[in-house]
Amino acid sequence: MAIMVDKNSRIMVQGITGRAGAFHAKRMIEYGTNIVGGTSPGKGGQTVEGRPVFDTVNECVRETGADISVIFLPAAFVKEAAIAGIRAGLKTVVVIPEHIPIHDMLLVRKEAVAHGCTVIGGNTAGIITPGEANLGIMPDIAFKPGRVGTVSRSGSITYYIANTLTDAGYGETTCVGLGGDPILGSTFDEILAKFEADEKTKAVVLTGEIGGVYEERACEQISHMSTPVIAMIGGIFAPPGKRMGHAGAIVEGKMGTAKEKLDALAEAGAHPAKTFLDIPNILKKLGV
Amino acid sequence: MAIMVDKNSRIMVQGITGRAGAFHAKRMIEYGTNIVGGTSPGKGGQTVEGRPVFDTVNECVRETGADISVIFLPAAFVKEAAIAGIRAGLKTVVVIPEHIPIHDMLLVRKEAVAHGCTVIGGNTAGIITPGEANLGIMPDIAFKPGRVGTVSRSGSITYYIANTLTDAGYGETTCVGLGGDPILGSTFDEILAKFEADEKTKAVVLTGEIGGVYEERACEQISHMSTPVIAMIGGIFAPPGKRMGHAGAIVEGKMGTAKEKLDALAEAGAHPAKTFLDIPNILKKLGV
Amino acid sequence: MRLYEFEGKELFNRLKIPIPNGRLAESPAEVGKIANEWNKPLVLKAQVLTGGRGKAGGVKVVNNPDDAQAVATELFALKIKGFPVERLLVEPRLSIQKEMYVGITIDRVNYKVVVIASSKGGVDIEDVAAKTPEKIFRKSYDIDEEFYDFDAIELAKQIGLPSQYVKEASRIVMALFSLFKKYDAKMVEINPLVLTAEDTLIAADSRISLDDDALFRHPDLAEMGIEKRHEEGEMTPREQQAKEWGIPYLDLDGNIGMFPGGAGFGIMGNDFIHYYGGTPANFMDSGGGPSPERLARMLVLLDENPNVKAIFGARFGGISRCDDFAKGVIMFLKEHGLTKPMVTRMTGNVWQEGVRLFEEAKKENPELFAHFEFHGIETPIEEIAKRAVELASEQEGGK
Amino acid sequence: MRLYEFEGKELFNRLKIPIPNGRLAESPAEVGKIANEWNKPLVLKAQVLTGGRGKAGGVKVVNNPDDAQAVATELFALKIKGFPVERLLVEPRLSIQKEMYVGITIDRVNYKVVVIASSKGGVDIEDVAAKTPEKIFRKSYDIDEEFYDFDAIELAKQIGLPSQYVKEASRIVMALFSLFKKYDAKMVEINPLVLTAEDTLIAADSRISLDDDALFRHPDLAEMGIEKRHEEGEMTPREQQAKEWGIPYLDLDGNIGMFPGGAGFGIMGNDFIHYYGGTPANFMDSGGGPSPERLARMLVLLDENPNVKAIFGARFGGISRCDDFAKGVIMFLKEHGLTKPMVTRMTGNVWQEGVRLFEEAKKENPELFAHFEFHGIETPIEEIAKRAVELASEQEGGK
Repeated sequence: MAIMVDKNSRIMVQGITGRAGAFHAKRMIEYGTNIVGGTSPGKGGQTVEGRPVFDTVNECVRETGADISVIFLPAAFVKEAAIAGIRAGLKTVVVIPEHIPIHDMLLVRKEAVAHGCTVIGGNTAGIITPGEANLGIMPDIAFKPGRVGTVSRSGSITYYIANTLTDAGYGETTCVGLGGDPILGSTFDEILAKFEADEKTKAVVLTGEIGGVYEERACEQISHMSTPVIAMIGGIFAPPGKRMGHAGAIVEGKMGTAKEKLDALAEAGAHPAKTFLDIPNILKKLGV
Repeated sequence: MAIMVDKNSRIMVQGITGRAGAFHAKRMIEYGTNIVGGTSPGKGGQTVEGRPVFDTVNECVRETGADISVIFLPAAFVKEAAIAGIRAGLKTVVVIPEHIPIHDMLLVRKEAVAHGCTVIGGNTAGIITPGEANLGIMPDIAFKPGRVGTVSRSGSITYYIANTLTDAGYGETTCVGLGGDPILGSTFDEILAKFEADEKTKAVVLTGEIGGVYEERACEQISHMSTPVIAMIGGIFAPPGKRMGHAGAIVEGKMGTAKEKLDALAEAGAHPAKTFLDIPNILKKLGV
Repeated sequence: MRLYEFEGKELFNRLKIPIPNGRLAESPAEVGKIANEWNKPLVLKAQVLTGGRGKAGGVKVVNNPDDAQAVATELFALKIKGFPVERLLVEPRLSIQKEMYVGITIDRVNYKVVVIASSKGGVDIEDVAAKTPEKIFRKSYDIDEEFYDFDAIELAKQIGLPSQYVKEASRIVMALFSLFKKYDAKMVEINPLVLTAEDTLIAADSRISLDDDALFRHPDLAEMGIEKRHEEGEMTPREQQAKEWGIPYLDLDGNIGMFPGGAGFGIMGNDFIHYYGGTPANFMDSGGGPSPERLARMLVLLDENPNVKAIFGARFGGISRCDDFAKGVIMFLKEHGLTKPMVTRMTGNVWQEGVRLFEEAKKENPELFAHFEFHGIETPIEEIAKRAVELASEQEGGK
Repeated sequence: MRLYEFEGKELFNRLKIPIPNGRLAESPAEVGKIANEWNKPLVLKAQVLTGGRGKAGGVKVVNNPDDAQAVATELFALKIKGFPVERLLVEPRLSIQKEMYVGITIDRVNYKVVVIASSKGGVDIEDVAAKTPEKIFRKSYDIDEEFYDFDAIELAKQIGLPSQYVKEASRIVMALFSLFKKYDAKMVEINPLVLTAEDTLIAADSRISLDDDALFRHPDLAEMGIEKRHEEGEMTPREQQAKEWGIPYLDLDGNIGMFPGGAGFGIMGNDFIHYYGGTPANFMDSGGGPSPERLARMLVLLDENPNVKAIFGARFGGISRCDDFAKGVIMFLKEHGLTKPMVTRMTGNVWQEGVRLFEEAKKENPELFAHFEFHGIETPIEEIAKRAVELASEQEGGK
């Protein structure tokens, strides 16, 4: 089992004819991901990697039965693309591009909630269920099927953690990149709830970051989970008030310093880790 | 009994400090209408005819328990005023001014439906329940308490019909002016349903007009009413395609010529009248 | 109110909807000049505020530029549904690959904005809807709902546009939607939307109807010369005069001057006059609570209209007061004088006071009341209508 | 990104929010000239992109215009949180009857737009919220929800404005809401909103923070000279250079040059360096899939930074490929040359190919690799961080 995506998922790519879209469609297919088609307005009727291209998400869903989409489009087009996916009835929409305007994401989130769709990102590396499906831009080398789930703001952190889990023999059920943008389609608590419901996930590693606001939202969820959660927070030593690449990583007033986040997560019952190498040790202690 | 308004209604006036608002507040009070206050942003704390003036509808509702509002404001301000009333939880909002922009009324209607509020107008003479309450600009001279309800697009038609009913000894339960604007807050069928539910109303006189679209909507309602409906339509001889004062009175394609309206209403079970003097004759035949 | 084709295209251009590179001409000579300058096949299109222009011969293709002035002369001589042709829009002739239809209008019954498209354009869309409904696609929106490009693309696909054109088509449909919202339209149409032989999309015609009641928030339209006007056709001089006085007024074909109280009654009064065998000369709306000055002006419009043989007045004092009504009529009688027979009834708000004022004025100046019969609540309105018809036919007979 | 007070006020002015009639001055002499011209009490306000200006002495009232130039000289000499004062906003002093607060911001946790008002303005609004929460009023809206005047009036009443001012106050709050939406703001504040002794309302200060990621749709801001910048403070010359190259880059206080793969790892790498006793000299983001040219430029920024004693590189090939990474580093080694010791690890997408390219290049030009240690997946990232700290302290020790 896994969360959000598995080998039976029917995945489409929005922007499949673009440079990044075509490149990663190929990579995803090579991994064994069930890519069924894609969209590129004006290019309906073409194919990419043998998969049909449609002008609209609606057509793609109708013709291929797609239930998940991965968006590879410039930030300015994400609002419309995501809402197209949401309204077409997709279960999940994964927004790879970064720097999505904040007001746009507020609207995307509202649409997603109204239509019961899960939006991941923007600025996410994607979602991977090792051995089954790889949505987005994650390098498969780090991942092996296993029993720990991960959820992180950052793609590179996800790779490092998966790498650590793989090396230590735990492997992963599913790894979810929430995304690095300031406003995200989904929040830690929502992904944690999915892991809690997944029998195969024996523990979850959550990696937060200075400046975010969703780590605090996770505490309530963690406090009543039976699946143990290991928490890491980046930016403990980051200077306050400066933009750190992830637009979200700005300390907003007193909310969300890395230290406070980690303390709050620990208080809610999460097990704090400082470096990647701490993680296998904690898992061992937990008997996972 | 009556529909929509009676002596226990608590009525406020939006725009009560304006020339028309103050004049008609006085007239309504003289009729015995239970006017409890009004609004005029920037003039909170004043009084008009001894009634308190507030800056917002919310304040007026909170302080006076108002449940119906009558709007006397320039057309440009009606959208905001009506939505203020709707969101403040009023049961009914009566829009007296004419020439409300169509796009504004589409939004007002949407808000009204969402909040379960009945909006009447724009360009309505109002609603009167003779002997109990007179909302709007109708001249009380035409009306007497009685047993026939009326609903009409036009104020002057309402007066003539009520006059006829009064003279013939029938009197009126409630007379509703739907309004002459092209998009109206309420439609014939909705008012007919209220009359149908009112025990004291023994018959209803409906007067439609060339160019409207709500007469057709009434047919379905009339076809399963037990209360008899007498129908009149103005504009049988009107030239098509010219603006006839009421902005709504434009024949739109094949829909809504006066003759077709009257035929459709008759087919649904309404009793057609040509002139006012026909009405008492029909009522007599119906045994009302 | 309807816009001329060239006005609509000017708005299209503002919203970046592609239009032919046309020019407006007010005389055959001007058309000839343009034809010589361009030296290519042209379309000459009569600019009138009515439908059915094509069937009436108001659109001519001129393949040889030398013929342009002669064809233009014919067009300027044309009357389309009675409206004279005062301007021609001169455009290069398009090479047409496909003609489609896109329109946005209001569904008043369901309180929605409706976007309509058809794979068949350049013809009466109601005909298409009636005969081949499968060629019509529509989708409804709430007034505050956003219209997204994916919906526009879907529409473009439905009307049979190949994929390579859907992005441009969706851009055009979205711009049309913006125009609809931005200018408080009741209807906007591109009919036909043309796919040219050169693979470009272009709005070959425009039809726009705006909400006059929202004009106040679009001062840029007044700057373009777009002001309150009829839904169809130009105004007569008398209508123009009434408009300047702020009185909704419409010339009709009959001989009874309608001096009404209330627009609703104006419409019903029109019917009553017909029931008793007469025909009204006008429609007029007093507006709520007209001042004595306004009432006097309303009467001036009727009394000075040579078609009017008798005047039918009816006032139900609702928002207005019958004493004010009487004052207005008396002002007219004193300052202008009544030359036509007139019969009038008052009821409603202080009608007795109105009757008293008339009686008082009549006592002072009986000569002013020579042609004027006034009634109170005692006479039914139907009797007044019947009397007006009598008075008019007496006048006609007396000629 | 934050706007200067005078930029914010320019936007206020565009949206018809009343502001004092101020002028911007770039020297004490200019201030002196304005003071002589106006000859009335003034406020001189340092223009810096940071908070706490008032406490730092960056705002001075000058009651006697003769003192203006001297006071301005002091202000221009000031550093506020390290930022120099390069411009003063000169405004007439207001006579204050009441100071209030109005702000609009985003509640990221609940995905809402929040309008906040307080009867206490001109002070730190977080302090007010903490100490006297009853003085704060707020209401949340969906991003696509309309903000109505009745809500604005209600807010004006709540913060204690008498009725005669609520219409003007609501106009201002609605304009602020429009500004927030129109310019993709993260935060807009009027603090204080002043009711003057002359009974007018005026925005005495502005604080606006915009969403840099939405700047692309506001070309009018670029015309005003408002371009992508830090949330707080001005850029260093090196940051300016990086910006021109399109590389997100931030100077920090330490001595280890951070050459990261991925922004998230940039933040975590910063922590790792600290854990092992070092301090980073910078933060940098490579962006997804950087080209060899971009990677070479990133290294130029580090190698030419005199504070950098050693460079810590880490690349996890996700969206990017490790062979491209190696190519970029080799391009830099060949064209620029590495003068600082550097340790780097590659893993992820085709990391073996990256290692092979390095080995090949080293065989050809061993001298280029004199200061460069490279690792593959076999060495944990923590070891690399530790090694970078060692290399930096060797350099510092070697001085």
